[in-house]
Amino acid sequence: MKAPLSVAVAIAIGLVVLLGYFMPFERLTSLRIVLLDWAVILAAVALLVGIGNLIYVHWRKSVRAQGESVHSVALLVSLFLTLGVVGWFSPTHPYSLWIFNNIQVPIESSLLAILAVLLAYALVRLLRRRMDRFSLVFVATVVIVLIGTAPLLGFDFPILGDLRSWLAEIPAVGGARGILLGIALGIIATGVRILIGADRPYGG
Amino acid sequence: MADTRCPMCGKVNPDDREECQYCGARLVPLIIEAPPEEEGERGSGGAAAESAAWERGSGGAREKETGEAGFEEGFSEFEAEGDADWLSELRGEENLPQPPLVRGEENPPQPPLIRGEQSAPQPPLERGEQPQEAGEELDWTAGEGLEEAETPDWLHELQEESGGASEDQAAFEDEAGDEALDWLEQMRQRGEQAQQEEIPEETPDPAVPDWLEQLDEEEEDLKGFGKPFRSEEPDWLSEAAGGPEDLAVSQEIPEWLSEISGPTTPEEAEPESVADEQSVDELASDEIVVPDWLSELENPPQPPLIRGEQSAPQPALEKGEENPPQPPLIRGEQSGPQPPLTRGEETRQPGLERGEENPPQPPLTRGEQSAAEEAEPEISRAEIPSWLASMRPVEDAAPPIAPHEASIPRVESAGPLSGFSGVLSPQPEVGQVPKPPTYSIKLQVSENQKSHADLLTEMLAQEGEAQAIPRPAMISPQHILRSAIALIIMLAVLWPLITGSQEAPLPSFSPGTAAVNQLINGLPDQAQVLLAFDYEPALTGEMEPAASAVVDHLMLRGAYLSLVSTSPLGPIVAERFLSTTQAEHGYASDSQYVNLGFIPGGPAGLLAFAESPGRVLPYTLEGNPAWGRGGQPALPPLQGVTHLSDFDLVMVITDSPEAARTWVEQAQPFLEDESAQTPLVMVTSAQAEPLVRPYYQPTSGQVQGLLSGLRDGGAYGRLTGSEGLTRKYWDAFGLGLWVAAAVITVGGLVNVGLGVGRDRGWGIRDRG
Amino acid sequence: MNITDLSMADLAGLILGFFLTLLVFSYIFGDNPLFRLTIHIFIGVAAGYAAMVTIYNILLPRLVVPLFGEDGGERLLALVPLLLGLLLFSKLSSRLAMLGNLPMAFLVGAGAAAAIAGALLGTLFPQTAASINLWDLQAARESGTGAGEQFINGGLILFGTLTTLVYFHFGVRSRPEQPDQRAPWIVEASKAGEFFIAVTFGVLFAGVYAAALAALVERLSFILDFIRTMLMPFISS
Amino acid sequence: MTTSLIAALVVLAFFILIILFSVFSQRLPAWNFRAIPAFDRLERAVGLAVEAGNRLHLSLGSGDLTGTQSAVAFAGLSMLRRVARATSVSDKPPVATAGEGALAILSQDTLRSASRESGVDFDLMNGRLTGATPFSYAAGALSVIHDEDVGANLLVGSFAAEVALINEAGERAHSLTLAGTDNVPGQAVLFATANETLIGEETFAGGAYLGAGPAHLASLRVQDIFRLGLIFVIVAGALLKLLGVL
Repeated sequence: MKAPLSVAVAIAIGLVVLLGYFMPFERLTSLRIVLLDWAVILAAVALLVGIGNLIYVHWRKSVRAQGESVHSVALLVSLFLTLGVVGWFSPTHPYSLWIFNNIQVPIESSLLAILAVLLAYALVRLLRRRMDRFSLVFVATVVIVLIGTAPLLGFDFPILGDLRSWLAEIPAVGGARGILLGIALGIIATGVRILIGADRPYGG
Repeated sequence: MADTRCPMCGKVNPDDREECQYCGARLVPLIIEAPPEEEGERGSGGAAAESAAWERGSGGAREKETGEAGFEEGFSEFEAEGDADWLSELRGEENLPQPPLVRGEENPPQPPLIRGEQSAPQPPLERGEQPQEAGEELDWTAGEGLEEAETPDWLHELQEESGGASEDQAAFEDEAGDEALDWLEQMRQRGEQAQQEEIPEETPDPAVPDWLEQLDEEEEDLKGFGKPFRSEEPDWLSEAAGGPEDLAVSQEIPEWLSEISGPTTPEEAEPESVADEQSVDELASDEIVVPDWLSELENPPQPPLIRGEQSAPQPALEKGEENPPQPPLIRGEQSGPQPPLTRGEETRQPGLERGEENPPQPPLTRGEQSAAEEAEPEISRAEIPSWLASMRPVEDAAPPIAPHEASIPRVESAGPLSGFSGVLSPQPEVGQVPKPPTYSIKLQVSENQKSHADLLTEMLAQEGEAQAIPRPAMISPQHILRSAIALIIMLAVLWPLITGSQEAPLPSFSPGTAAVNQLINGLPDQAQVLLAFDYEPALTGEMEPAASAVVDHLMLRGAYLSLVSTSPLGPIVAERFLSTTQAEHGYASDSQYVNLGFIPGGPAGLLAFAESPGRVLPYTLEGNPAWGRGGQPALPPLQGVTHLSDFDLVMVITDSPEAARTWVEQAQPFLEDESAQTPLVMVTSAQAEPLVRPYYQPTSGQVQGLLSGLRDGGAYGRLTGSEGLTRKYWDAFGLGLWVAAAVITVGGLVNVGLGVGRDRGWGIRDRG
Repeated sequence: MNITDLSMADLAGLILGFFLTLLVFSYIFGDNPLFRLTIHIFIGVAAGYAAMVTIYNILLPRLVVPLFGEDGGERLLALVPLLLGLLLFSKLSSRLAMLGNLPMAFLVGAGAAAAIAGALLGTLFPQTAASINLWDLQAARESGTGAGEQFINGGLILFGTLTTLVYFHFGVRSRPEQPDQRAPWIVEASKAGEFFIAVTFGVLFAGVYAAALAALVERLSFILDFIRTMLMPFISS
Repeated sequence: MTTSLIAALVVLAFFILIILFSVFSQRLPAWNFRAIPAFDRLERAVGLAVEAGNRLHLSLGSGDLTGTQSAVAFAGLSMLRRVARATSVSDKPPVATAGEGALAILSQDTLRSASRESGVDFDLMNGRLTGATPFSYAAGALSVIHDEDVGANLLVGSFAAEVALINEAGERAHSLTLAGTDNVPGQAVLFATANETLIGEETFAGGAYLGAGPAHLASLRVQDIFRLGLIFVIVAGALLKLLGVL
């Protein structure tokens, strides 16, 4: 087993935190809280490291004289500008909010907005790509719920509204619950695999 | 096989004839049995596996499981040394000039026999095939290789095929048995050793496209796989054209193969369309076909070259059946140079031996006579040595040496052995070798090698650079369809916005909406409300109209707001929300509302916050101590708050069911206090509703009020008379939804109409 | 909104937002350099903002403040994450990366445990309980929903949940000489489960679509407003 | 109290069963698992990428490592490990993208150890953080797909609607997209946009289906056992509730 130390650490920390959840001992609980606190800090540091990696990647791309190097330069510039402004003033300072409101929000919500087209396009092609009852039920449901959500200008169709909410409140809830329970089982199994050292994503 | 079709005039001859009785073209290429034999080897090995695989393919569900198992252990095998070896070997070889040649010549024959015949009518098949071959390439996927077979139409095609295949195979293996000669034995053994090396070498498909593109109507069908091939194929062809016959070969094989296979397997019902298509192909490439076909007849090694490479048995055995029984021995001899082809690096030694014994062979029958004669002048032209040599650069010099040693026995002139002939010379042979004959292999070889080397380097170099998105995409049907959909939907949305129409009635309030309204109305003055902004900036378009009416109501009631979030940008979203949608209230930071920033650590973090808010988020986003510190009082919105249950209301505004669930599961339990119960209400995006609603069900009751999406936002606005944003968007939203639904329905139906029986790249599948 | 009563910054913001929106929309009609430029700017801004919020919101209060705070115990406690955090930075170099394995192991261990606990306490138990409570006709009566209605709806939801669960069953019967196959009852149940999954996906997809369409409406009305604002002076004059 | 006790027992049972099944995997009667088309596709995609010399792109989503979403990312990482080993001979190693710092680091570690095993140098460029927020991450992954000659995309992680952008990019770059996530709306979007979708729990089965070792197979068995148990509990509980016993 490579890197026995890291494996030991992973397992030990995991087990302590897990026990901290289930064992009603004050000590364990507070220990769990401290450990999770550290984990949160580490995750935050990891984000910075990740951004370091982002910078590194785009630095290398931008020095490489190619078409997309311009993009990488733009990325680096905007990144450092934002770091500077938001860092110098606070995240909620008007200048920071100006960047947020006039660059980030427009782009991000536009990205979501084009999904309104791309998703419709995907559904149109879905039936050709995958013609089976699953897809048929899927598309039919989508259409019903869509038209049941809002009135067509002057004309309102209450029946559609009721059908929509029935779909959303009965069968959808049933299915979603089944999916969530299954996922929960998957999550537990995956976590356990890590805590017995079978999976070692941390370079082990 | 009752009779043979002339590949020249296409007329049918009795199969005992060697020449076409109509056009006199030679019907029976002087085939060396070796390749078929060696095919036979594989027929019993790899090919058997393949046909088995086909049956699996046709077996529907069954082979899935077996394949599964096969895959399971296959994968572990893959890790085992041996396999890692061949893969790395495969890689290693790519540094030598062979692979391009090998691959290139290998593949053209291989596709046609499976696909040229069957798949011509419907493209899906060959697309289906490609992954399979790639699959075989790594042997851990071999088990799964033919999963493709799921598409029904190609399924039963395959059943026919595999039926035919297996019996052909049997027939063929007998034949192979007859001519088990000692040197063949060796080859067979080598063949067996070579198996593993061969499989990877056969699969690469740089050349697939040139036939594939004949068959393919729309290249976008190729999907991802198309790309690499399309990009590699042209330059491989052009490069390989160093020897024109290379090009010829790779083009002409599909013709004569299908030529022969067409008639020779009468039991399989060939669709007319296929026949036509083939004949068309013929006509098209006639002038190419004829010369090559001839030259192929004239110089023995070439057919082997082609057949030697074939990975699947049929063509080989169809050929085999055609061949009139000719003394295999000589043919075997002449085929000497051939087997190395398939043999990867083992080429060396066998090549040498045969090289030595080959030429001296006295021609025995007329057949070989002619072959020998023809071969002489041929060689210089057809560059057989060139490919041969290019296969094994090392022994370029060998062939020249051998003949001289054999034909001019040295007579010892001095010493005790004087007068004796054929005595081994003390000095190295090399010294005495006369200058190689005019058709110096060496020269051609080096050229050819060079061309192939260049080819390889080019190909490798190309793999390095990223490939541009294919231009055609810009004008592809998808592109048109996408743009059309975009225009329709955008116009539908723009129209009401431009006309400022407000016809659509705002939705009547739902129980959830009413509940929220009552709760807010019931709040004490200057209530302390915890407001969680848990949505991405992208969702502002939906969440702001959905939540503005509610938050507006809260502010009208003069509530103190404490803003938190569980996503990093949540606090900023919150600031934006207050400064844009609620600007008129002019809430002041820290006095009327406090932005506590975001709670990191997912569920655990939220749990900690629920347990002790002040410990987890001690400061405001600006870094001021929010809960008071050292005598300094807490900020107004938080005065007297120590537990979550001290808030008068907790409202979660979120787009993510995850976040909503986390709040319900982690925080809700802390809202119940012996004194009172703090209500938890949610404003969710439409996408989260189905997953959040269960918590609002009477039987659950963990969430006391629920608003979801623009719809309920509008309903709430209608209740409080602050319709604002929702009213502005409502008509456009409604019309957009209806038009989108219409587009989806119509487009879907049309696509179904067009798409029936056609596999759009990623395949029809039943998840049952 | 009138162009005259806009501050310079607002105006610049509007113009910027307008063009960025158009550039993103251009992706619908095909990938293009300007779109790429836009999203790269976006990535940069988002990363910068996230980094800063993280620093302001986590690192400062939880790491830096305790380190320089007066409480000795806190200082000591803060040293551990500080050390681990510094080790984490070794991941930026290919040679020293090994050093960072320890903090990553810590993170993974804690994360795995948190995931297990979250799945159990956050999903498995509550959802199971909710499914069981579906037939709590007592509560239904109290809350005004008819018992019969509750029985039927609850039964439907229950059926959906169970069949969906069955659908995910992985095991198949394997007998020698015979193709593996799922037990007949599993096959039947998973067909029903399939239906429920499809409906669920349909509803959720429609929800996502509604969200996207709302964003589209908001963007387009933004564009319209912008154009109107810009044209206002010319119209009025 | 009782809840946490039951929870502890359930977890304990999970541990014990998984350990038992993975230790005695040899002696136990062979269990086969139903075919999941997406994994068949994946195997071929891997083979083809090695063959055609274009890259595999594995994306781990933007799940928070300290939250529940970490698990699906871990599942993605074990698939990444398999894929990386399978393609170690390819001229182009797979590229992994993530939307969360820790995940990006983990993807690097995974690729690093995979390339160490196959004696290839690891390049930091192959494990990237493409964006710090979900949408910016998706935008970054989108340009990776467009620019880096990606032949197949394997998306296993926590995604919401933004994943549609990644799939659209895959579609336009004519590359295969296989995806699975723990986020249910994300799954709905994936079903409509990806070439192959892993539904719900299937996403966590990747390791087992790619032969990542006995522990993964064992966990599938245990999941099946617990699933049946869960069904029993729900049915029994609901009936008891109906009878007013509970």
